[in-house]
Amino acid sequence: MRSIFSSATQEAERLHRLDTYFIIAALAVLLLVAALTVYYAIKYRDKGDGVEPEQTSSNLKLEAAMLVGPTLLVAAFFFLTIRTTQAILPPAGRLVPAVRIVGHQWWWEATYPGTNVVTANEIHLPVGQRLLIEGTSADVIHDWWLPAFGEKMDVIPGRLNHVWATIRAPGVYEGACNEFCGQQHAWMRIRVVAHTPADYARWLAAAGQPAAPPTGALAQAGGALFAHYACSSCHQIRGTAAHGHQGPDLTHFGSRRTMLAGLLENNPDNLSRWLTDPQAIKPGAHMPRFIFGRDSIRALTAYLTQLK
Amino acid sequence: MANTTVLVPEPARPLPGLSINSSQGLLQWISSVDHKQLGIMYLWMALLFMLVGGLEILLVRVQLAVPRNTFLSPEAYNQLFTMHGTTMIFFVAMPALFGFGIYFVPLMIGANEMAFPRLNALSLWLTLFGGSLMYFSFLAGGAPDAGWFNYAPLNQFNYSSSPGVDYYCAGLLLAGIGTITASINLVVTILRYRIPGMRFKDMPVFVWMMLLTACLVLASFPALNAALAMLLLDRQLHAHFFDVTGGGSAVLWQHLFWLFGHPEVYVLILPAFGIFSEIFAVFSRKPVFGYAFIVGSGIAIALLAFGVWVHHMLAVGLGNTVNGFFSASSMLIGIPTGIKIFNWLATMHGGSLRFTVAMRFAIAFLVEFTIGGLSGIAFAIVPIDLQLTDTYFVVAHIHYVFIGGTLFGLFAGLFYWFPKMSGRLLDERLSKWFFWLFVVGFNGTFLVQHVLGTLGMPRRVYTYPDLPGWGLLNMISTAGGFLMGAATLLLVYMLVTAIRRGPLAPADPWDAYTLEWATTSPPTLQNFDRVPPVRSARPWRDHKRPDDADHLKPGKKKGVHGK
Amino acid sequence: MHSPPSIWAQWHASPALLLLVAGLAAAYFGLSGGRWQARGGLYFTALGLLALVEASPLHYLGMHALFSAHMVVHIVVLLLCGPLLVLGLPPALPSTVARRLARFSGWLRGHTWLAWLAGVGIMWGLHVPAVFDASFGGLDAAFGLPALLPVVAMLLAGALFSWPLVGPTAEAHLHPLAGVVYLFSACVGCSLLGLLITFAPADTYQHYARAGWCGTPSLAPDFASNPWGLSLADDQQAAGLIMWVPCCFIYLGGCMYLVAKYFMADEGVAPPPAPPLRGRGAIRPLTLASVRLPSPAGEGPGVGLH
Amino acid sequence: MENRLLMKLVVATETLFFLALLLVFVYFSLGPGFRQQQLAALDWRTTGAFTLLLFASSFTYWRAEASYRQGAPGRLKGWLLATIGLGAVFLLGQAREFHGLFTRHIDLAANTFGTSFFTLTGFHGLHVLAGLLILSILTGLAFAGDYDRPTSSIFSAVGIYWHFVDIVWAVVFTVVYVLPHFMRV
Repeated sequence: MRSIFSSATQEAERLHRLDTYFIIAALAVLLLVAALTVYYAIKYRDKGDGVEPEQTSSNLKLEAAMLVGPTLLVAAFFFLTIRTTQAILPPAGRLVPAVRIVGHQWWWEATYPGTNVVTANEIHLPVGQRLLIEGTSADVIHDWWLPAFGEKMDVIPGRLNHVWATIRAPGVYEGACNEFCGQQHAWMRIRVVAHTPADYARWLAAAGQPAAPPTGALAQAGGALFAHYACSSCHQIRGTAAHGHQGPDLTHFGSRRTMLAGLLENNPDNLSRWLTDPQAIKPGAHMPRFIFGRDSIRALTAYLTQLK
Repeated sequence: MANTTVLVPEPARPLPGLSINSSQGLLQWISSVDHKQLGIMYLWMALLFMLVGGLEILLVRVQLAVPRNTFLSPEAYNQLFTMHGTTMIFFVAMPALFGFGIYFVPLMIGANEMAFPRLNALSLWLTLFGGSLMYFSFLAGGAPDAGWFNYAPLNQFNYSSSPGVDYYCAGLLLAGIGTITASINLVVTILRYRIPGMRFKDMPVFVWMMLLTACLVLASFPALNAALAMLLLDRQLHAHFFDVTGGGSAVLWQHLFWLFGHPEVYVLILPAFGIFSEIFAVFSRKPVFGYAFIVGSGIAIALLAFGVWVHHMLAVGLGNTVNGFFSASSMLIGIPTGIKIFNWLATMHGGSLRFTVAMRFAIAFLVEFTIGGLSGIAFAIVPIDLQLTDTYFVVAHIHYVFIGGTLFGLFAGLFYWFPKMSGRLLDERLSKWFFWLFVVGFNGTFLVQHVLGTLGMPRRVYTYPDLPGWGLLNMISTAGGFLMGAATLLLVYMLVTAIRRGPLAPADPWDAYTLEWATTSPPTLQNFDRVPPVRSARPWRDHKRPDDADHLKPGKKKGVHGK
Repeated sequence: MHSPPSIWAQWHASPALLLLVAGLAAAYFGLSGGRWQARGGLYFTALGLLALVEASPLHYLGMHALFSAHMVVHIVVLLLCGPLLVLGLPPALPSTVARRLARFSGWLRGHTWLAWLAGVGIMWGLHVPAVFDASFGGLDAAFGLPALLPVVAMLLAGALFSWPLVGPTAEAHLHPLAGVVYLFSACVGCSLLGLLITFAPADTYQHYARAGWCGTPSLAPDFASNPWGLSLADDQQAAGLIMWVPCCFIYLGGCMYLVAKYFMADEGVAPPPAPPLRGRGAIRPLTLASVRLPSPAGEGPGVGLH
Repeated sequence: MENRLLMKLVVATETLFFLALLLVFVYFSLGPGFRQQQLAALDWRTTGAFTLLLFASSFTYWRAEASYRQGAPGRLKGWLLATIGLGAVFLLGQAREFHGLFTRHIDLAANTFGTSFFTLTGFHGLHVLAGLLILSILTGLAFAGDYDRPTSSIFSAVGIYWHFVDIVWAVVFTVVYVLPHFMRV
């Protein structure tokens, strides 16, 4: 099970230490209270002798201890809070981020400053570097969080937030939108694919390429349909005339493992079901239901699947 | 009565409603301005809304029982969880706490009525009408679906175009005004209507906590009302307060909402603290330990409540400077809370504990609330908050606070005061069943949610992918929820049968300490004829044990608690 | 070029400040009849604090570079020094002085809002951007007298503000619980100002915007490095937050002091004046049975959970 | 005494309500272009004149209260009517100002200035209106002879409210109409 304790970044590792201190302290306090409660409940139960116990009502020394104990504990954690925050979330200054995230209802857009790469939901990052991840939103407030990466960030329209991540090992990390953002809040999941720097450079170069022209009659027909229908007014496929910005960039759609922000596996079946009736698959999604014929859907599916 | 007694002033003119013959049945209740009847109506209203809100969340739990469930549509799910949160906070917890307050504050301070009986009735009906208006939205095109916190810009017309959010605003505005008037009424009553001789430091802790709660309401609800008014203007007249594209600010809503919302947490918990303080004392057969510290920490909590709201917004990105300061103030609030917990433990220490159901809830509260309090500290630690906020860990935390604290307090108060209010006794055996069912169900539901949070399950999702462990933990949680539901039904059954044919209750069944037990069960329309003189915080005990009265203790002059 | 001097060497006591401290010390012994009296420690702690924050590098930093440091100075002078001076006043005063003070206390008790306004108003007044920037105008003028004006104003305001709570005439004190409300409302007043400063644009206070680390320092803070790496915006935010949060802790501390005082007060057996009886009602004895809601047959008397 | 305490509590909670609105106004006023719109849209002289009328109504109310205490029902009615008149003229002035702005297409939906300006001043206007209603009821009762003897605390309680409405306006007027002339930005 991947949890906040399976740290994948140095920042999360640092946080993990703080988590551990906190859990120990909290359990100690809980144990103290619970033990005293149970012990008193047993020891001081009514003996049925009708004798009223001694009517003690205060003890200043004891009260002072009650005041000082928690204060010391709190002070210690305040110190740890400040130290850890400074370590894991220093201000970004004017640094150019490694990746810029834009939350949409209900998918993630990622752009890579300095390149023309645009992708959605599956975000590729290199390991071993301290990455600045910047976030904002195109509509309502979303929240970017991968449990294994440590801290989260709200992405808010009109504001720019940031987090840092120094990923330690290649792999696939999952996360999700954590701020309630409407109907499909549940299906706004994040997949981060971490590569070695060399792999990452290769991926970046490939992702910067325009879409490969379709091969085969069916896919070519799909490409024509895509351009002809309203698809192109919302979606971008670099290298073609489709330059919409409402929906996810589909230039390399076929290379993604999942579709619809983690809702379904990306395969031709799911894709054609989605194109047939989007509102049945992901109710509320901003993709309208177009009345395509069966053939058109086959053609569009073939075209999009080819966009590796 | 043996001692000199104090005469209780009586209203010169009979109040409207009271002269109505009871053969008029319901009309007598509707027209009533008697604080006891109004208090009971608040409680019935809370129970009704609790059944509704509980049903809503059971539907939600069914939907979440298994991964990728399709029992509810996302639309329905969002409406249900929004209504659940709003209902439970504004129309269950607050009316119930105010119901106890309005019923027992006058009794505990030896008064015959609230300061403004008609205003008292108006408060109740405003609250009830607000709640009904919000529920009317189900018929008017869709309930609110943006969460009880209703964040901008999701609450804007572009993103939530059903009229639900408008009904949310209107309903909460009405209920909010009702709460404000009730609070004003309570403050005036407590400040001016105490029986002559009762000083502030002789007031029962519950009265203190209601006073603080009322002050908190007066200081925090204006922020909510302003925010709701602005939101209505945004939605109805196209203003731009929270509309980012029109120059407004999404974060502004959060500031206003949490400026209200955090004090609201203490509005919900302080009266419960008051109830527990009474119960720990009476069923330990001791005065509450550290009266001054319990009251003082209550005042500290009430004041600090206004300086910590930004900890709900640590992930918003206000900067490390802002977050650091609010981390400090939020952690501070743990100190007075800790003082209270340890003082209750010290009350039990050396006592003679009677395990009535009220006391059982109080003891269970000590542990459950500590869990909720400690997980709350986690959210004051900025980096941990940045991990856990908006996950199921928060859901677990708030329910340990609101159920383990507030609701247990309400149940404890109900079992403690039921004989006084109804003149009947509840079935002891069934009550214990209820206690165990509810406590087990509660922990079953929410303990596992801590784990779900650390596994990364976001809150407010209508479904989730089939990740390892998620399905099982959610299923446990749902089962626990149904256990709580069953317990609640048992409670309703117990209440109804006890009111119909429960054994008659004596005036003072628990050998208690405060003035509400100095009158009949149930109290007569005019609460008191005469009450014993108040010379300490336990006047009724002083009266019953004149030789061992608190004010006679060596070294303890009147009102001096502790040396 | 010379190497930048350390901040920690920037101790500057203006003659006016020394005069003020000396004058206040003399005033104490004048009032106390030359004797050291109870709580004198508080009075001189206040003087020490005043001298410390006004002459130390903190003050220098506040004047030349950091708004947040300046804010700390303000808060110490207003909320600590002022009240401590009042608390530390000698308890045994010459009878004429005592009478005058008692008369003043009595008058102020009737105009508590004036004291409140002094405490809150000075905060708001000094932080109106125009006033704030002007307060740096005569920094180098003779004897540092103009620079001391705001300090004296804050001391006076702080003393006046705390007078109804801890002034020398105990009979004229606010009820401790009313005092809590007094402090809380003042806290709201200061918090709002702190909130505004926190979220105001970074160039609201021209003095720091001009003299900041980025621009040409007009007032020659020639230590070249910013010790904490604070940006102008962060500095202003910190200043606002200091007024918002720690400042509230001081008010809260005051509240807790009052509450403790209230609970620990040993009032003897005589209760204080009873709260007034209800206006609507007349007191007369009644029997329990005289007023009772008619109840349905078979039910117990009174208002039950029907 | 309860009435006065009740009204003080109402005023306390209303103060916080207006503070919230005022803070939002000030927050938006820090935004770009706000001050220019403010200076262009608002005429402090005309509104200032109406402001004086509102302040005058506080004076007339104070006289009404004094007349009541002295047991002079005739003068009480006169001063009450004067108060209502002054308050009503103030409201008419506000209506005139709003109308003028509407004709220039400055309304709630125009921009953040319109949004926060109309909300702040509008809520104040509503409070004046509520005050006028209360005063009308009192005047009606006074004419019906209910207040011939000075035994009620009602006038002093309502007075707290009416003066509060005035003080709020003093603050609003300063922040909205006067301060922008003294700000640099």
